[in-house]
Parts: sequence; structure tokens; C-alpha cells
Amino acid sequence: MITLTDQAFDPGALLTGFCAGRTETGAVASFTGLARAEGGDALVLELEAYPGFTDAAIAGFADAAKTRFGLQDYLIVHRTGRIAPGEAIVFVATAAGHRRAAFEACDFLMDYLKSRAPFWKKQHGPDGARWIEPTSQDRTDATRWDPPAQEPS
Amino acid sequence: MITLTDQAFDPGALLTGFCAGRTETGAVASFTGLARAEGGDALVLELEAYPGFTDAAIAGFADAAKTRFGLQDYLIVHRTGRIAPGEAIVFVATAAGHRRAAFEACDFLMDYLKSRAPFWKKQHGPDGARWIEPTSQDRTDATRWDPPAQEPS
Amino acid sequence: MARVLLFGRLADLAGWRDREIDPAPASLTALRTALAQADATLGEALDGPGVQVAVDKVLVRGDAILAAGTEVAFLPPMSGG
Amino acid sequence: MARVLLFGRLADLAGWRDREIDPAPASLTALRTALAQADATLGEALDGPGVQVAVDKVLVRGDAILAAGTEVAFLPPMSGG
Repeated sequence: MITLTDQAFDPGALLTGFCAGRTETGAVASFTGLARAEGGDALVLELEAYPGFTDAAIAGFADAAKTRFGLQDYLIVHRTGRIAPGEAIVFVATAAGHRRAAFEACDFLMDYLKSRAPFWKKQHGPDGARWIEPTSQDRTDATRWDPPAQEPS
Repeated sequence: MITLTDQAFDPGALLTGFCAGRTETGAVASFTGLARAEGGDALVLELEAYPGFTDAAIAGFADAAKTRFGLQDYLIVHRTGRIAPGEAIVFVATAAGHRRAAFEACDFLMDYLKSRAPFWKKQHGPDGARWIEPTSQDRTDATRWDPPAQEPS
Repeated sequence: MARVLLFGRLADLAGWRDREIDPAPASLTALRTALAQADATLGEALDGPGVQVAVDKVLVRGDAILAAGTEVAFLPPMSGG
Repeated sequence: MARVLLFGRLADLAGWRDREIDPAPASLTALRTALAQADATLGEALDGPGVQVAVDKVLVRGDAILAAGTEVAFLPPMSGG
């Protein structure tokens, strides 16, 4: 399930709910992205989504990942709006029978969310605001999962 | 920090505490291992530790991992005693500035805990109890992190 | 009537993020022309590199017919979350 | 007095997991001999493949001098958590 919210949320409460009643799961991996203060350079992070488009894009991607990794279940909660340092931006949890699938799927979903998901991100600092684009590291991380390039035949 | 406990614990409550007040962390990865019912084959899992030896071995390994991956912090809580299906066996959380280090360190710590940490594990099923040794998958996972073998010079 | 949505730096540039245009232009190309006539800087930015267009929340390339009530969103390069 | 701890299947085999031996044998070898004399099956299992020994919570190989109050633990292959 994917949820966009403009309200602060507690990753631990989400993990508690996600783990409850799982007698055949074995492995739950999670990732929590927290807004960094960057030593005072980042006073507030502002995230814009396109409701109905952003969540549909993420759900389509995550459902494909569920099949690819043989997940039992996943949960994605993504914050929008103005986010203060220390607050959670994103929470991803994956459930699988064994840990390798849970870890890899969580990592895979985060690479997508950080580099390709339809969000627009603005960092408000002491010297004003600027829009942020994906870092080259984000792009490199995401391409780890791509199929190898085909040689021309 | 590493804690051994014979009481059931809530992974979400641990994650909430671990994330609190982190204004320069960015990334928190976690793993929760849950006891599987195995369709009724595993009624109770019994884990034996050697207090003072098991926790010291894990702390030594985890502190080295903290340095290796540049972690800001980690938390390991491991259950001992009799564990029912659906209950948490282990919780590992790692905090880092960026997600690659947090994910890799969490994965690394879990491979160690599942294959090399000093525990003895007994599965109680409908047909009696049996001691469990690491699976070949566990051993293979753990060796992913070993330095490459040296060629004789 | 067509609804036009701007995201990210496009909204900052235009000074608005949500506008209704009545009557709806017949096509995406006609809508771009109307927007560029009202604001040349915005018109240029909408044609800029990496700007994608979603019609009723579906990405389209090239031109598209716009029915009444259509929602057109201009999406600058996505930053990820 | 020496304290002997057995873990995992070794404890199941012996029927005990914690025993004091008074006076303490002078060495690990002497302790192994005393345990094997009391229970030959256990003595054989303690020498079996993969069984490690910790003296005062430190793994040792080969023989070791045992002081009074020493804790000796016999550890079968560890299963991980």
C-alpha cells in the first residue's frame, strides 16, 4: 500500500502495524528517510507531489517489485509539504519469507523513490530556497537494477 | 548497543526510539526477524545464548561494522528463550548519513547474526524437537562480505 | 474548460500553479500557444528540456486532443522523494 | 571449584547444563578426563567436530590451566540467531 500524507508520521508505529500477526513472514526490512539539517543549511524541505499521478506511479512500480522479489507485502508512506529536520520523509517496509528478498526489495524501492518517483523537492535554507534534482549517486543507484544493455546483433 | 532479552518486544517501539531526535542522520535501515509457523511445523523456537559471551561477541562484530560502514549508530536486540510464531526474534537498526551505508551495514549485521553469532537454536514441532544449524544459504550470505582470497605469490 | 497544473519550478516561474482556461483549447499545441501568448517566459520553460506533460494524469508525448474538463499538468524534471 | 557449562545439544545429551566440580581440575585436559570418566558418551561428544571451548568466556584452543573459580563452557556448532 502507498500513502501520501502532508502530516508528520511515526515510522515505528507503521512498523508495529506492519509486523503484527505475521506468522509466516520471517523477514521484514524497513527504511526510514529523515530530513537532515545539513548543519543549518537545510531549514525546511518542501516536497510537492501530484496526487493521483504520483501515488499511481509509485503503486505501479511497487506492485511490479512485489512480483519481481516475491514479496508477501509492502508498505510505503511518503510525506509531502514542508518537512522539518529530523522528521520522516519516507518509510518503506517489505515482508518476505526470507531476508534476502526483503532487503533487496526495500533497497530497490528506495532507489526508485529517491531518483525516479514523481516528486519535486525544494530546500529552504538561510540563503533562500532552491529546487533539487536527483544526484548522480541516486541515478547510479537506480541503474544497478536495470537489465544489462543489449549488444546490437 | 546490543541487548539480549527473554521477553517479547515490539520492533516498532524500538524503531521509534532509534529515530528520535536525529536531525543529521538521513537514513535508518532496519530488519526484523519474525518466527515462522512453517505451516504448523514450528510450534516454538527456542534460542539459547551464553550471556556475557554472546553479547560480547556481537558487540565486537557490530562495532567493527560501525567503523567499516561509517555508521552513526546501531541498535541490536535479540530474543532468547522460547519464541512463538509471529514474535520478533531479532531487530537490527542502523543510522547513517546516506542510505547505501545504512542498508549495507544492516544486511551485513544480519548475515553475521544469522550464521555466525553464538546462539543455539532448537525448533519444537509436532513431532518433537531438533537443534538447527546454519543453512548453506546463511553461510553463503555471510561470505559475501569476506575479503577476496589471496592468490599465492 | 480545461484545467492547467504547474509543478516545481514551473509554478514558481509562472506565479501560479492551478488555472482554468475557458473554453478549453482544442489541442495541447493550442494550449501551449495560448499559455505562451499570455507569458512568453513560461511558454519557453514549458518547451524546455525534461519537461513532461500529463493529460488526465497520463503522460503524453507530442500533441493531444483536449476534451472539455481535461486536466493538463506540466511536470519539470522529477527530483525523487 | 570450577564451573562447567554445556550448551545446545551437549546439554541435552548430558542431562545437565551447569555443574560445579570441586576441587577444580588443574587443566582443561584433566577436566575433559574427569567428565569422560563420569559419562563416556558426553566425553566423546565434547571431543567431537566443531565443539569449541571458552574459558572464562574466552575461546581457547588446545589445553589451558584452570585456576580456582574458572568457568569452562563447551559450545557445539553455533546456529546463529
